[in-house]
Amino acid sequence: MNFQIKNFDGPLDLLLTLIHNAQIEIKDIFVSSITDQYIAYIHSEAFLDMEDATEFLVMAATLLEIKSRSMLPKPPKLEEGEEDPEDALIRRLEEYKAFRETAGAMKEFENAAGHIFSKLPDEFPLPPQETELVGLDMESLVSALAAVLSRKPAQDTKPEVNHYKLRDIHRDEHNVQECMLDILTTVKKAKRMRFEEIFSDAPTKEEVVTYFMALLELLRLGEMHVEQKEISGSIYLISGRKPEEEIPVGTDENERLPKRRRSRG
Amino acid sequence: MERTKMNVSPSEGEAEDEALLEGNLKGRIEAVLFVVGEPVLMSDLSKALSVDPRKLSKVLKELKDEYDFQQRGFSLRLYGDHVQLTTRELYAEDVIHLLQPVQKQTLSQAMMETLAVVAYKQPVTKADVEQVRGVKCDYSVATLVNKGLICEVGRKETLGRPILYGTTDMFLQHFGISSLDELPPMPAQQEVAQDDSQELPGFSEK
Amino acid sequence: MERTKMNVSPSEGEAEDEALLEGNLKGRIEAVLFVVGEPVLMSDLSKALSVDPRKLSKVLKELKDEYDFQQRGFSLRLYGDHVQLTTRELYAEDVIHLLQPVQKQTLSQAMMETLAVVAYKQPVTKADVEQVRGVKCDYSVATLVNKGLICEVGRKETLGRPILYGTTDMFLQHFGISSLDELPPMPAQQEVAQDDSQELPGFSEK
Repeated sequence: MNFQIKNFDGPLDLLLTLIHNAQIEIKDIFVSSITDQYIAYIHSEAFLDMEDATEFLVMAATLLEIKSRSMLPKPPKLEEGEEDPEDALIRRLEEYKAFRETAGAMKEFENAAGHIFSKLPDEFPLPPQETELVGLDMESLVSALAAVLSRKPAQDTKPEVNHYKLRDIHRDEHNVQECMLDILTTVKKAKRMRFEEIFSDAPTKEEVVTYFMALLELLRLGEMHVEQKEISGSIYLISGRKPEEEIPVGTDENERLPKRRRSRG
Repeated sequence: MERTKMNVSPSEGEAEDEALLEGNLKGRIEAVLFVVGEPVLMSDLSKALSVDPRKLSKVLKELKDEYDFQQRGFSLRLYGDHVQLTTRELYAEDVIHLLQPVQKQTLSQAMMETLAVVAYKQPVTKADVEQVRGVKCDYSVATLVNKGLICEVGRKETLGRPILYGTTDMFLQHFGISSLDELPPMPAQQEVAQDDSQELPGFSEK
Repeated sequence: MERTKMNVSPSEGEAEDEALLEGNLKGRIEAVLFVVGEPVLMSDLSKALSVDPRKLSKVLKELKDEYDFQQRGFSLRLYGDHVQLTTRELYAEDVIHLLQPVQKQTLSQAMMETLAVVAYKQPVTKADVEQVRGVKCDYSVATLVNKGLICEVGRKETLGRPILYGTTDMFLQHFGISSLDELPPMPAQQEVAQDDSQELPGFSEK
């Protein structure tokens, strides 16, 4: 029989195999020809890569050391706590053998488990992600308010003015989007309303301009139409398209749709 | 118990196995349909299990009724010549809960501040909140509306008729109070604005 | 604790649903495990079903015994903290016969030895494994980590703080066992204890 070192998972594996083939006990390794066989195999091998070789060579050195010790009439004294190299090797072989056998037993479990089948996860349509608010408590609410209020004086450029009075003075913050929504909701609710009613009682120039632009946009989108019975008469805003107004077919309408979506988004 | 297979030696006698497998026809059907997942042609199943088609059909019906009667998590669907093992619809909610657990969220400091201002000064406009907080609040107001903690309660009859916001019942629920009266008192505004040494609101009373 | 959400608004209908779902806990478990297919963390399942973990564990055990006793096609496998619905080994032949399902990859001798050392001596460092096996184990350790059969469980408080490895629930799944206790016993080896006072895991603790 000729072994390839490549086939052995390290020197312990090789030694155990030699022991097994010689049908001897591990503890009898040094009264047998196992070490000679081991070294012979190492020699016979045109060596593999260095890393693998090292492990086998270290073991060979150990074996030779043990052998040379046994040939001396008086073995050199061991340091305190140092294990006899022969005992150490036997112990390692015993331990490795135990694990190798266990690995074999685990293989049986693995094979048995191979007869257990599972199924692939189902495709399952999921609704939109739900979120739940947690950690709301009065203390954090109150301390948040305290934080706001305590920060305020530092930011107030005119501390002599009570800033709570400032809230009635609005910045110019109309924008066409919001105005459109405002008009649309109001007109939809009222079905029909006078043009002037979309403005507040004392509109600023900015408000008028913005609301007018919003109105034009709504008319363009066909969200409402206007009605004027006579020249200089009252202009009414009416929700929806003009009944007789035919929806233009083709390019015109196609062009409108995306715009409408964009304007809402 | 797990290791039943170890007790069954397959070489023991095929006739015996055969009888055993016959007896366990339901189990065999379950195992096969479970792994397949998809609808299986009844004739294929009958061949694979070496069972007479009529017998198979009868057993499938029994199995289906058994699942239905016991409201098992499984359900046997018969589609013409096909049969499929699926889940019972009744339990879809549970599946959703596992695959898509409800996300827990907390409010950021910015959100909490906006919420506090709305809670104590309601009804307020976004501009009011911005005035108090000193920063733009579009995002936090929109988010709080989305989460149902605040909502539109009317329009302010001023320029542009801005939306007035107030807190919702869900707000009360989340903070564990039954009405807004139970909010801890807020210190007088002027004092806070001018006097930094003012105590934190709500801590003087409780 | 998990049920806070339910405590908030227990409308009558919901309470009724709740009772119904409680009663059908087995069905609910079946449905969820069926859809997911893969091992599910017990704690996730308990959250998804809003069921107390101890109760869940008890019902899972009942369900498992029920399947085993009736030799259903299903089998409930507990792998540590995971639970999975699978087929029964008894019917493996039918499944293989009809489907030729992809067989799980098996491990090489080297991998198996490394895994055995990790399993029985965990937590261990790579050096510990190499000490036992007498060869470099970089590759097999890396592969086992990759396969999810072992994982880092900590660092050894020695020079270089080397990684300590232990087995995972997927390890249990790979071997079809529900806990380390079910591993075959190690052959007796008195000498081992000499430099290694560590007890073998799974035999003393659980």
